[in-house]
Amino acid sequence: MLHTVNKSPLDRNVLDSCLRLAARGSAILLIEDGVYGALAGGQAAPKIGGRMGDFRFYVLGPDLAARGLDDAALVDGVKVVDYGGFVDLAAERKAHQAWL
Amino acid sequence: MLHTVNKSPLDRNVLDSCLRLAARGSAILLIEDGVYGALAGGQAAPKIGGRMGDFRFYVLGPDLAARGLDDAALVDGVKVVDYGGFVDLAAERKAHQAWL
Amino acid sequence: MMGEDDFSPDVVKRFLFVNRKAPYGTVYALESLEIVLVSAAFDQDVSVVFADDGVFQLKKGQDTAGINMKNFSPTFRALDGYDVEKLYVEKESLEARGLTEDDLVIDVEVLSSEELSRIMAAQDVVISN
Amino acid sequence: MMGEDDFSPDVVKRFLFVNRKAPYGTVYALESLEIVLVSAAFDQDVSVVFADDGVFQLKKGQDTAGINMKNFSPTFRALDGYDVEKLYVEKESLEARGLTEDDLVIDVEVLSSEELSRIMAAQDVVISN
Amino acid sequence: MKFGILVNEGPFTHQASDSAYQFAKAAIGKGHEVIRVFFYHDGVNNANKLSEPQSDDRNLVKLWSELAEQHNVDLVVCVAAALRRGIKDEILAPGFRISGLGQLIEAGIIGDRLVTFGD
Amino acid sequence: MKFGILVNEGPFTHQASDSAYQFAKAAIGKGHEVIRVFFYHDGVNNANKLSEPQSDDRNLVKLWSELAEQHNVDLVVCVAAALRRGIKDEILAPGFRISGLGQLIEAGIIGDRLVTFGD
Repeated sequence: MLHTVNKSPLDRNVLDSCLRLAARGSAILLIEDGVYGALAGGQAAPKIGGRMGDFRFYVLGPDLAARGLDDAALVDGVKVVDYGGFVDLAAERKAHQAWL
Repeated sequence: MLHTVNKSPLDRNVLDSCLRLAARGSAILLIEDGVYGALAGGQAAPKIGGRMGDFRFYVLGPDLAARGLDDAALVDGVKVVDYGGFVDLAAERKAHQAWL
Repeated sequence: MMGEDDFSPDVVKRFLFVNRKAPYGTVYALESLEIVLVSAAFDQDVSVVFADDGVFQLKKGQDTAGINMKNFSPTFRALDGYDVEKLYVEKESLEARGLTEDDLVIDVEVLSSEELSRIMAAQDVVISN
Repeated sequence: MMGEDDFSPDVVKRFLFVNRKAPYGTVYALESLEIVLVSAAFDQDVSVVFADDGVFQLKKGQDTAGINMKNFSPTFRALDGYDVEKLYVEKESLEARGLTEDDLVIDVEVLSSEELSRIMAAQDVVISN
Repeated sequence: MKFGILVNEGPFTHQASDSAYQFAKAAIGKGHEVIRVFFYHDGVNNANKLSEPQSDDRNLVKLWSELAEQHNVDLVVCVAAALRRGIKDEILAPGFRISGLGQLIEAGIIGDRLVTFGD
Repeated sequence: MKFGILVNEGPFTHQASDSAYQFAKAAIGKGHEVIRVFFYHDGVNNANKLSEPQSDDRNLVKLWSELAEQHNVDLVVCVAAALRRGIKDEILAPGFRISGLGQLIEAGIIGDRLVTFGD
């Protein structure tokens, strides 16, 4: 399963819900305001860092760049993809769930 | 100052922001999905219960009733008002700030 | 392009509808229920999950007269007649809100996060809002 | 009804604009900035606060080419020319996001929650989104 | 007392417009004056006269129009927000007018209170 | 692979429609087929042809229309959601059609993947 999270973890609790209910082995892609969750210096960093063994984490590059985070340090192990990479993930995984 | 909070504290962090930045003595009125914050049995109850000395808390009755919470136990000290009471609070207080 | 009336699929897919939002503050809960009802006509394998503030959609005793909106909670009781019977509620979400099964307008299966997680992972199409 | 061109108020009120939302994910940040710019023509006492994810609006280095949206962060630099000079950022919000003053596109006054709270309480009109 | 009201969301999707309408009605009922309701962001969608809710649902566009007529409330739709969202004179409901953001600031200056409803 | 896309928000206020459009373009660029984009909730506002963004801003309504024309993408606006929000044939942009929710379920059945964008 591919899960997308599009909300900032400092504004809403939806990243928590995704991490609680997504099955192990899922891919989790942070898009739109969800990309703030990938910041190594942000308060939510441990939430993602602590689950590296359970999920594969991705973050959408164009959304990072738009927010001035192109060069920001990301949580170790989070992989940056573009829209093409988003499409690939959606194609590889059996289904998509948007956490809104 | 009259502050309104219209989001569920279990979904968003906006009640926390209001409680952090509202000045002591302010009135805080929970409306729309914000009324869930007033539930004595909810996880957010201590947030409001712990600040009874700093703020006056109100909750909008029609929004409670719509959500089936008319008879629910509320955090001690939270006062139920109707839309007329909302108007009175807005008139009594110098300004209104919506926490959205 | 086929209209919905002409369409009779041979495939049966597992459709999951995920409700995570409270009613009335936003329209997502109501409009999501409209999708579930329509999906019933397609002979698919439909499941509906209520988690986070979505469990409030099922709270008994809703009375919307004072906010001049339509109380749609009775419609959940119609799901059974549409053969939508796989209704799951997350236990952890109920507990965090001080609710129990007795507070809900319909019979549902209350599952732990872990049990729910397994069901959600087995779906073909997930519609959330 | 007077148009805005004819309106020259005798009163000066304290107007506060509160920015708590991140840019681009929603349009509130951009459209809120449009109000601030217009307010400058009314000779009022204008303050602008950035707190919570609103501090991200001021992040340096925004490049929106990849999402096909307009980068509006340079417009913050125009505020000075409009005599909008009371720009406040909450220290706690910066810290929670791993940001410092050096990360921001404009000079602002960084205040603690408590200091900010006092300024916010002294306003006549508060516009938030 | 003179109230100004700011509505930041459209009808149906968020409760903001409903709450604002109930507030306005209650204020008028208590003898206050609602000098202006300003519609910004998606709030401009409240002025779309093509809106046709189900028969058993409230019709917010119509309710606002009626409030304007009965109580002389000035309903102002922000021109910039409306243009990009496709709310133009040809689909504008009765009682609404399209004008600039200055009308919001003005409402803040001449009114005693500005009350905001949004998402 | 056959993609269906669900768009739950209108243009401008949320990034959902932008993200969905970028996803659709990328999918087509990789040789996939986008069989249908279904617009629900405030997503129906993406079909309002009166939308007129500033000249230096993207025009999502037009971009969707062009995508439909160039790549034969079926753009379907939910009739129930559209009616209450005042999106009707008279203001419907080229390439969009108004139909029932069954079209969303059908997209889920005949497509290989359904990808959702919302708030």
